[in-house]
Amino acid sequence: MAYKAKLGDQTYTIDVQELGEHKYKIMIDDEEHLIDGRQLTGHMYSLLVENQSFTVDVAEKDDEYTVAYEGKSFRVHLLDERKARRGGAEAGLGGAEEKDVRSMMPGKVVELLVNEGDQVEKDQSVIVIEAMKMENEIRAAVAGTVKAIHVEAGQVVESGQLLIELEEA
Amino acid sequence: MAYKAKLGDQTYTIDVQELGEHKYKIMIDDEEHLIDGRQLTGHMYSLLVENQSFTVDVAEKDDEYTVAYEGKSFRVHLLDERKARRGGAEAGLGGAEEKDVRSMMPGKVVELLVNEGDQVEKDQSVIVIEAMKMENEIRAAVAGTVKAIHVEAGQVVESGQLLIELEEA
Amino acid sequence: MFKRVLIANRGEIAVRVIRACRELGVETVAVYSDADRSALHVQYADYAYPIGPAPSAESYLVVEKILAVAKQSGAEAIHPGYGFLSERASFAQACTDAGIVFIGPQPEAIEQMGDKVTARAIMQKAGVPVVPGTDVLGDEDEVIAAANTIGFPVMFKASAGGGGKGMRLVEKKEDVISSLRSVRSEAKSSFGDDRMYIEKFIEKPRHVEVQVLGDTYGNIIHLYERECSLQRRHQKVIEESPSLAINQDVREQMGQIAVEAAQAVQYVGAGTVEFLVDAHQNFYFLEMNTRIQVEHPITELVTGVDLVKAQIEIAAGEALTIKQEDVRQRGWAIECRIYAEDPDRDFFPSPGKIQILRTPGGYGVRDDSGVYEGWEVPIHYDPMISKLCAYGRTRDEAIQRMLRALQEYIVEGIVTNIPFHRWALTHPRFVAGDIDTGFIPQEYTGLPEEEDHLRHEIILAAAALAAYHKDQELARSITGSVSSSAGVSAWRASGWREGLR
Amino acid sequence: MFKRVLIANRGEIAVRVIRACRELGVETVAVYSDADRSALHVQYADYAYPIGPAPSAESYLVVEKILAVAKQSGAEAIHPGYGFLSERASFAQACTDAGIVFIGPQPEAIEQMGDKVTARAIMQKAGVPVVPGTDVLGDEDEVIAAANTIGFPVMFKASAGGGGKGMRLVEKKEDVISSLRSVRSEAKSSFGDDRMYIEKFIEKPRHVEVQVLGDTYGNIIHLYERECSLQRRHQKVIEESPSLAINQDVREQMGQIAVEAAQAVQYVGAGTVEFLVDAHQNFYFLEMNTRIQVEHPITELVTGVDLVKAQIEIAAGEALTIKQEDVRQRGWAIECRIYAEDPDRDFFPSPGKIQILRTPGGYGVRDDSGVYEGWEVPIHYDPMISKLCAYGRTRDEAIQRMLRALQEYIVEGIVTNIPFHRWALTHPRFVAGDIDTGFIPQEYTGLPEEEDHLRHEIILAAAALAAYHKDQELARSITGSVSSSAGVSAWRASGWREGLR
Repeated sequence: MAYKAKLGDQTYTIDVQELGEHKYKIMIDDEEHLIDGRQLTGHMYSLLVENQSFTVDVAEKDDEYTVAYEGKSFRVHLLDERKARRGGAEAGLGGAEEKDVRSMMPGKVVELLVNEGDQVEKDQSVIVIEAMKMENEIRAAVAGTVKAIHVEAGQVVESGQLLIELEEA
Repeated sequence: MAYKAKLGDQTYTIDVQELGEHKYKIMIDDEEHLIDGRQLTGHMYSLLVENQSFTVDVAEKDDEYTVAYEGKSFRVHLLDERKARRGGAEAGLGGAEEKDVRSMMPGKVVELLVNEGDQVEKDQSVIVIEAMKMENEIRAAVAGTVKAIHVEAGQVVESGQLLIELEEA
Repeated sequence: MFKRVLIANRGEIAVRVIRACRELGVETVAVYSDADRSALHVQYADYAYPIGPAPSAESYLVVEKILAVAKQSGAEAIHPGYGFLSERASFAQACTDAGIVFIGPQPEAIEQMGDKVTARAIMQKAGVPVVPGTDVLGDEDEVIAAANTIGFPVMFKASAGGGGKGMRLVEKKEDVISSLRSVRSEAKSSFGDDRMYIEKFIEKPRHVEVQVLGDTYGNIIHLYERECSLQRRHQKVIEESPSLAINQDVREQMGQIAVEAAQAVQYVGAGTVEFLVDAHQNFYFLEMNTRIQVEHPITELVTGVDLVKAQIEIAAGEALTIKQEDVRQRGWAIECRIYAEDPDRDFFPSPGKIQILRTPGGYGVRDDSGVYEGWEVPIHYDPMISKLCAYGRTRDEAIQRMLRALQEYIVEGIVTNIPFHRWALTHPRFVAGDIDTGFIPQEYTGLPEEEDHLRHEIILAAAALAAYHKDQELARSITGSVSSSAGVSAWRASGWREGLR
Repeated sequence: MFKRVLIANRGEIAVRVIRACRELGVETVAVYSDADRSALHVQYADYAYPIGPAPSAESYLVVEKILAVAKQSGAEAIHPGYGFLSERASFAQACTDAGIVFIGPQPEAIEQMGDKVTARAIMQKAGVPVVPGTDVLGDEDEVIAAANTIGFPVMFKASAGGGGKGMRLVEKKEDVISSLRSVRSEAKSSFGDDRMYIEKFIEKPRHVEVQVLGDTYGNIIHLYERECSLQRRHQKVIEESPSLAINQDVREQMGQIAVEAAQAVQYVGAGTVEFLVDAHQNFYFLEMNTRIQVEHPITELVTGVDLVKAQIEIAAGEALTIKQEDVRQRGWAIECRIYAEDPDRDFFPSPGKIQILRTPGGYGVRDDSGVYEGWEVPIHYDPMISKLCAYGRTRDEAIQRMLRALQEYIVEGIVTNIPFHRWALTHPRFVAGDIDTGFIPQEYTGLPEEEDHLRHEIILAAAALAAYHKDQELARSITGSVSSSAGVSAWRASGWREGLR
């Protein structure tokens, strides 16, 4: 899954990929971290990052994540890409384009549900991506015309990758 | 609500009545206790009984209640009356008659759904009792004939009171 | 010894007293306001009685209610803790009149020490040093003469002054006349009263107090000092014992004088004589607190004497079991008051539900808490949720141990001042012992912004991981399919689809 | 001082060592088995490395893995804790060979003290008293002579004996011949070896041990004694310091002899010399433990010395900062080992998830825990989850404080031996100090059945209340209507029905 995060006045792009049980690859902008993360109890997490041990508490309330570490609290505003595009502006994240269809997570294109030139309605499913043993239909954020399709069935896509360009009606 | 409880090798009849916010009247056999009971967190309860303060932990697993008090654990097998009648025997509680319809809680008879002499199916609703602002249809535990009705609409009934006698088919 | 004692208080001090009672085999009676029904002190007490609405004016401060519960519950004595009714002579009297033992000094002592002017007079009479000063002064010559006797620098103070107004620091003789004029005029304009007097100016004052214990047989001992110079708005935040402000001679002398101060009012019970200490180790009587202090634990750790038990034993008519010569300081103790307040937002109080509570442990760590996991810290009372103490062989060990303990202390759901304590305990001036009552206002400008890159990465990663788990659970919870605002829709098990292929 | 230390252990002792390191400003490296990834010591350490499957034989006991992690993590020293590799001379040697400091004595000392026969010989040579005994004896006359020299009562022991077999208590001269025959024949039949020897019989033996510290400069001091007579199957359960078994003279003498014992092997680090003490305060060397003891905290509380820090400082080449004359006992300390085992079911271990954990606090209470709320106590290791210590001015105060702390200690989800401790601490013999290693087997016959009527009512009421709440939630959760196996069906808001009326 890809997220847009805001900590302090800085914005980051984060991608979380599950490598195995409790093992994650977390990209923060272009920095890669291999993390062994365990939920201890309630909101508490134990993170091992390159063998360094961190115990943190994460409380969530409508996309506002409060991370407590060593007695200090940090507020992180976090949205997944799509949401960031949708409500980004108000959410103070902004930046992301509105209309393009991007992958929310690393995965494989199972099926394209539209062709170039097609008219699509808002929220119409346009493509199916398989990830973590599940299939996920991604919908159009806006009504419009399919301007360009950048992937094909069977192709592996990265999180946040541009899949389909739409021309808003 | 009325329950049958087993602690050690003794069996008790318990009736819980909510008097107001956090205030309960709990009858244990014929002994009445007025209790101010608060759930602290998870399974922990603070009980004030005649101003005496008790902090206990209650963990439940399919009718088996483990009550921890001052470091000691006590196992209480608890079933509400109906269940006691149904599974009583195996549950090691037993004693209660199988077929009669009794009130599970103190309340008011709203409506009788059968007349004497009627044939009833197992699990057929036979009477509606109102308690704690809710209405509760009590079903027949067995199929049979309505032998006698001991209450009438509008009548106030006690927990465990005999309402309808059935003659098993 | 009493059979049953009522604790007319709440929070950590109520718990502290309950613990002392339990160890003495005394039954405890708690009182609670509507906001405190589920409070820790109610859980720990043997008996608990409601005394009304959350506001303390309608519950913890209502003498009649407290006494009524005492009678109803059969309590023979009442421990007032600190704050609330603890220093009200009238309450102590009311208890006595009701035939209930007040665990504290006799009403007269509370009365006398409660009035600062009277207290100052009594102390002077007893030969206890007070901040040198004059009565109201007349013309310039009189003022100059007085200033010379006291010795510069001095403070010119308007009799009617207050809130920092009508005060002026006068460094040398030459400034007297000009300062006098301006003080008088300022006083006149501000308070319509130009009377003034002079007080010695204490430079870089340190707050050092001495613990005393007196029994009903006239035995009074002291248990040495505590330094409480770290204050915010006259609120103590960090205390330690012993104090670096005084040497051994002054320490013994101060202790002796504290005993004399207590003797001057035939003091019974636990009390504290507060002094101001200047850079030259001169000390001056400030006031006497006629109750147990918040910071009493550090004295217990250093002397090995349980002060709250001593209070109860004294009230029960027992003679002191410790002699002055048996009282020895061993090691060093520090107390950090853990408040539910945000050091990043000007210590704004932060009540709320404690979601996670993990208290520190191990050697030399003492936590006196009034809360528990799941407890909703009410808005109605003091924000102090706990007192964390660290004990060590040396001051340095105590500091390091406290930092270690603060690191282990996890309180989630509310904001606490734990990071502030870490700032203070690592501040070069604190480490060097170079502190005075001006330390926090002078030095604290908010928490340091750790521009630690890794820290940021960890925080972001943790948030992302939590979000990821949330999304996963959501996906799984809605069997086979989920539609979240994330625009993700119609999840289906691949297996199912594969079956179709 | 070291920059980074690896702790080759788990649970509370790993946490204990991490705390000491933190206070010394030393970074910590934890190792964990698959069962311990989320353990407290992993959370508290700065770094953590996996070392394999849950069984300790495949993780915590694998020297190669530990050393590999030490190298990989850049740790300069390894603290072995107790148990696991702590008393393996080969491990200490392997560390040295790998250029890593082993925090403990030199391999030779571990070796010598590890072999009981060698140790006994060394001690005898050093003039340390050992349980009087003979070598293998020949005919009746020789046996009688030996018995007379040792003095009755004596134990006849088969050289090849073991497991209580081939042992016979001989009270008086008259019984020698018959006993000798039966012992020999029993030995012959049981072990095919009828050789036997005589040892003095120690009546009502008490286990008293002395803590010693030695630095690399040949300074060795003792920190007085601990009494560990309360044992179950040779497992210590409750320890205290000082010991009531010995008077001040014997105490000083025992300390001095412990120092001589340590000197005999040029001991470096923290060690414990264990003695058996008889009713007449005669004491005999039992063995020396060449590591930190589980029960070290009570010595820390009474002497004020942090023993684990001392271990690390000594290993780092620092000289002892405390001189023998500075070591003083103050007050009394008791330790209760909190085990996850059921005292009602013959102490059957009870692993599982800790649902609720509330640790006691306040003055004089020290909790050294290895667990946290939510932690699943694994089945693979020692059932000890925490060590609870109470400190007081007197033994009685320490006992009362411990009882108070045990009452506050809440561990839900697993069964603990807390009720057993309450039984022991209130037992008249314990309170009177009349204890020996036979106390628990002699006195404990299961937990007392409190036939407290009110208690039963409370337990029943609590269960019923919980059931009631469960039913209510169920009713509310299924909006407007619920059908539970309780035969209750179709709940509907009266309001709705009333609307129809």
